[in-house]
Amino acid sequence: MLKVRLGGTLVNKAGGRTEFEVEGANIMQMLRNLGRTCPELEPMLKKGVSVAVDGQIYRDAMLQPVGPDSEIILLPRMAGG
Amino acid sequence: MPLDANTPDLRTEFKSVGTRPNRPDGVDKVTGRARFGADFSAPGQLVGLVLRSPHAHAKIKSIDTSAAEALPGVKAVITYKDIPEQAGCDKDVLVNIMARGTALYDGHAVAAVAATDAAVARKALKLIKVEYKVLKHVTDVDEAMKPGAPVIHPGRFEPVEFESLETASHVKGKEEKKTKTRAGSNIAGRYVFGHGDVDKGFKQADIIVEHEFKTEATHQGYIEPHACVASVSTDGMAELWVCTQGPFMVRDVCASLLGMDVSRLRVTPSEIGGGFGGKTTVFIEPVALALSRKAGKPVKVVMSRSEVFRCTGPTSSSSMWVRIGAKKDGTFVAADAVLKYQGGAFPGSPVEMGAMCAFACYDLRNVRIVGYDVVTNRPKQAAYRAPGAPMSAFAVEGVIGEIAEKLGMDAIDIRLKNAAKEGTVSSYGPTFGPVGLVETLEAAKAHKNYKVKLGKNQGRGVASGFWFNFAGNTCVSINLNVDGTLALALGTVDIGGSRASMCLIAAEELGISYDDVRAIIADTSSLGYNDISEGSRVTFSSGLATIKAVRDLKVRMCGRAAKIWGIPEDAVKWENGAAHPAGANAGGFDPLSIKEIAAQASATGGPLAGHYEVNAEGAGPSFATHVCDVEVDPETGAMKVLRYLVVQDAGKAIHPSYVEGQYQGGAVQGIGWVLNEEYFYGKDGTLQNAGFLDYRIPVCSDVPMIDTVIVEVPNPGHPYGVRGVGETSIVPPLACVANAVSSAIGVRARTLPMSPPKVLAALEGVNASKA
Amino acid sequence: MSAVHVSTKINGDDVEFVCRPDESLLDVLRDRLGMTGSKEGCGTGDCGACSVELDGRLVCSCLVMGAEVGGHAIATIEGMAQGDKLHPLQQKFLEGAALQCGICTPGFLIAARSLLERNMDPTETEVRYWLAGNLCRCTGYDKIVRAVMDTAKDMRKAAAKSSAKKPAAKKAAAKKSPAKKTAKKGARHAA
Amino acid sequence: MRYEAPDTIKAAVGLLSKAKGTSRILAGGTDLLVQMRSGMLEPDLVVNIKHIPGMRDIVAEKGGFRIGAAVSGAELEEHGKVGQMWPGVVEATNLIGSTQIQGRATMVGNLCNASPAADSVPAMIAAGATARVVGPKRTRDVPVENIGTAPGKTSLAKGEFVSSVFLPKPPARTGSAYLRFIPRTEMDIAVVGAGIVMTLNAKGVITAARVSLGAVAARALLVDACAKAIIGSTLDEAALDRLAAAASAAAKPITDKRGTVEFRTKVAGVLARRAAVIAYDRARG
Repeated sequence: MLKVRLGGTLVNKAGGRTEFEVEGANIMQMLRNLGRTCPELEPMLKKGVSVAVDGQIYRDAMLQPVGPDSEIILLPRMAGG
Repeated sequence: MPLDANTPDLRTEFKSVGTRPNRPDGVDKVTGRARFGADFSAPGQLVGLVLRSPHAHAKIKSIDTSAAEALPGVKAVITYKDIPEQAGCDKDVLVNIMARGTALYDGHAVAAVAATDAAVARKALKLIKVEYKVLKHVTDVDEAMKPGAPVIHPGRFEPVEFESLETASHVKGKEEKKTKTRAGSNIAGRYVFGHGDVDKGFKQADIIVEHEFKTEATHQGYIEPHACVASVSTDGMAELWVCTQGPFMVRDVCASLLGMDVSRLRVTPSEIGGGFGGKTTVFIEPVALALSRKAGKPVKVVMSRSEVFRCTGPTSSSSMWVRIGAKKDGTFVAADAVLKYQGGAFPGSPVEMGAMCAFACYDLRNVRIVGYDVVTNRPKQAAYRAPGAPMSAFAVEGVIGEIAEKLGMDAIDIRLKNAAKEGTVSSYGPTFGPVGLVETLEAAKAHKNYKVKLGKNQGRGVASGFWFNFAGNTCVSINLNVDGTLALALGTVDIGGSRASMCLIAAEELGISYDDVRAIIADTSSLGYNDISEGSRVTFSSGLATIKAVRDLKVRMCGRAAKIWGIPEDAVKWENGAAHPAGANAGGFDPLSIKEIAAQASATGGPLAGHYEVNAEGAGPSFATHVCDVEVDPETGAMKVLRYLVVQDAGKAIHPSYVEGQYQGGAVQGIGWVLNEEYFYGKDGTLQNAGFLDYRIPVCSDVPMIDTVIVEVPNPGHPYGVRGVGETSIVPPLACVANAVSSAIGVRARTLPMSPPKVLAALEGVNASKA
Repeated sequence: MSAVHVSTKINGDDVEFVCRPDESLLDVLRDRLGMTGSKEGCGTGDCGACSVELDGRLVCSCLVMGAEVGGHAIATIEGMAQGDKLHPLQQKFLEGAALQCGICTPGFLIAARSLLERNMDPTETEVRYWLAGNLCRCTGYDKIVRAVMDTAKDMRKAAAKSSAKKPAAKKAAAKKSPAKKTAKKGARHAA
Repeated sequence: MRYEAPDTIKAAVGLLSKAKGTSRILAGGTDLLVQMRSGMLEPDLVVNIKHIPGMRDIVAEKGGFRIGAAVSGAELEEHGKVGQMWPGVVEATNLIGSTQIQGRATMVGNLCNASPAADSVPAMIAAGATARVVGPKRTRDVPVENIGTAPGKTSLAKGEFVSSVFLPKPPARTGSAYLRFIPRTEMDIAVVGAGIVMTLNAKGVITAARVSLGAVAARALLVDACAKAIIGSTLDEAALDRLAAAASAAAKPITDKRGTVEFRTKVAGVLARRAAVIAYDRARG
């Protein structure tokens, strides 16, 4: 089981829930399962989110491995100037 | 172990990296030969001009283009009808490039013409008859959130409850009082970040400081106006020459807006005359393509300076509330903030990033940030250097400055006491790896500027800042020429000397001379997709991809050497620009230099090249600390910046001169933001200062030399330890100068810009209260 | 609109062109003569990217009519390097990383040359006020000001050497009219 | 649009008198080209006066100086002698715009553009300068304060233009100064401007003074109350306070993108006071 924390808008979309437990070996599987567990999140996840794994922010690397001990936090999609 | 592109090689010793050679594009730029956006021309090109709304908010009842079309020399006139909505395109971008039914801000494009010359085109614009029904408008973020405010997008956004800054009651310990907006809202989103229990935290505080802050919108202010030349052939094949931070983005967005196959549109980026985030989207590009498609001729569109100000992205204006609680010893126990950013006529203000950056510099157990994205009748905001971060830092660092004053603590000490470091759970969630905030604070404290004695009406300010830094899609190719020199093809537009840095990196990897590598920025048909040059990502991402591409080439060159020597590939290693037998038992061959391998390439299997394609991740965050001394004229409110110091973590500076340049440039943009830059709207909602005369960016005589210290805390996510450096430098200045003014004359500016009239008014307020 | 026929000198060469009276010298240089080294940042004389010399006088070419330059001499960035030899300012801007995006660079170089022609020993304040009409958004001006002052230093050294031979150079070095002005302007604001 | 470059005043006046629609004089062009560029103005005729003899000359006259309509700020500064006689006027003119603008902009153009914020105008008014107006009927000399009537409007009749400005010979022990406030250090339009000329007797008592304020009304003001406030004094603190109060009282500014009513009112007094101190020191020599 992976522990996934939500940040920003995602929290309101998930009806105030900030933590989920889902299966998955990488970011893609994790997001797919999260979408199933919490359909309200689907549109946001489709639009794209950033995922912080152990402090490192990933915007696209869907195949990035994650494990039960990983710190996983979903953040809004980010861009710079 | 067989050598491959992914051979781990965390370098700490460098030959080329860290030196300061001349940039490869330099001579063209000092001789006027470099070709920027407006310097391109296509044979037989027409001149394209855009008609723009003179109203802040108006229904477009009708557009009559017949008279313009009839004018001799006019080859095409277009309105939104000529750019029909395509499935899957970005509707907001579509509406922003050409109004569809409603003009949403002063300067919103309504129609466009292409004619044989500028005089005819200007005349044609005057002949287009547009019938407007002027609607109520709103340009202020707080006004736009109030019940009864004119709604910019009726029915689009759910009304949401929001904390009213007038009461900010939810954090003032009183019962939760919230204002409900009426049906139909300009609030496009509400975002919450943080952790811990803020209300509990404040109970432990010995001192609590809270204030409201406002900042006005500022423009990126690049000196080169947007420009492009579009050429669409009758067979649908299209070329676009354009100044942009993201040619691949321009290609994909234009293709989707105009319903073209991406393969049919080739975008060639010109040299770019500044961007700072403002050239990360499209404005005139799809319009020029649509004009060219209709006219059947190439069309050149160049914005005027007033168009740049009226209709390209400034950043958000903001209205903020920040509250921080601390112990007597300066330890922060709780922090809370409400941020309201207006992003112009469309959703997407950088309030989320502002919220995530607000407290990122500090180790906080209890922190909460609520952010609102608000729409108004202003141009669609575009990214501006560390989007969203400077405003929230202005508020937070200002409050911290006041706490330090009240506790009688040194401004750097209080930050050191609370500074985020490796292992700190950041205010936006993730736990930090190795970061350099503490190092910047210590270097600032040790710097001579921090010890200078100050005179009458002079003061010193300190502020720190944070930016994430990004990476992203990057493709690089490197080709070995017959003489052993190298051609390096990059897909990230060079906005500040990155070609020089990439050549240094390639030379470093190969162990050859910088002068043997030549870098170019490729067009969109020559390389795989590259993300925009944004988010301080270029030196990190293209640098990473260049390292990997060169390592790929090294593998192939070692392979050739192995063939020539008749030994296995893994018995060959690369050193100092030549292939060597790896160890004695590999055989006693003389090394084969890169030049020798190049000379034999054709005879030993053909040309040699290396390439690498990646969606890079792992850009390390960067922190900065600024120190500024100012002198204020108490009779006029005029302010002079006497000294300015930037200390920032670069991870590893590839070309130190251009790293310093980023520090200095960002700092002076921030100084402009705090002193004089602002979007000044009239009662009618039209922009009153759409020019460099009254939109006052700093001039040469406004600023002192900008001292810099490059701190290097290596980023574990990069083989050389590189972190992005482009954006963090604009985060601290707003608060840094404001804190300096406060220490000079005891006036705290909480509304930007702190132009002389505001400073003088505040001063008289203080004197009055004294009297 | 009746077009005007103009004969002038640009960078020492005779040039003829026809333009509409509403065209600026900058329009003519860029669109009629293909000399795109002078840049248009504002078109209103506020950014200096279009700086040229008109009869040895620093001006914004966007504020000069194309029609009025007949019989005058114009110097643009295209004429700054002598053959393959860069002007000392161009060389120093390159070495000192005094440019980032480079759009303002031609204007700064023309303006800086015009300063050093009048004052080979400018103070930092004099350099900053002389160049206040040239906007740069990338560099924060630091490396630009340093490059100009370093060039002046080199030119003084060179002048001192050659002055041993011809005293004329000394005079040039002594000439300081704009220095007074820029200093005064500094004083104005301080006042 | 027609472009003409006559080589006599007569020819220029003829063109302007006959012209239909709007016609404009091209001297420095630093206002004209900006107005044309922005579409504010589409003249049917532009008359370049720089080919007319005398327009680019500074000539000594009756102990003072006559400055041609096409003399640029830079030329005026480099002349030197004018600056020694009227430092306030030359410094004010040199404050207009950047080095590039100084290479073109003229004092007469600054006067005839009739902006209430024009830097050289309060200085010229304080100096008692007169403008020579040439026209189809006659040539007349007009006090410069009577040229501008409102923003962008002048008292010039059709066919007339200003061919030169005359700065008279100042009495002994006369000093002049001009100060302005701008948000930046350069490149801005004056938010407030103050020009002062004063004459002292041998004891250092002010016997005559002219004080003019810019950017605080629809046109540059000549403020007698300010002069009265310091005449008869040795510019002691009390006199300076009276001067500042009179200047602030005379200011009738507006609030706009460049400044507020409160700011302009206060700073008018501050600058009048500071300019007076400089002028007084210069008068004492």
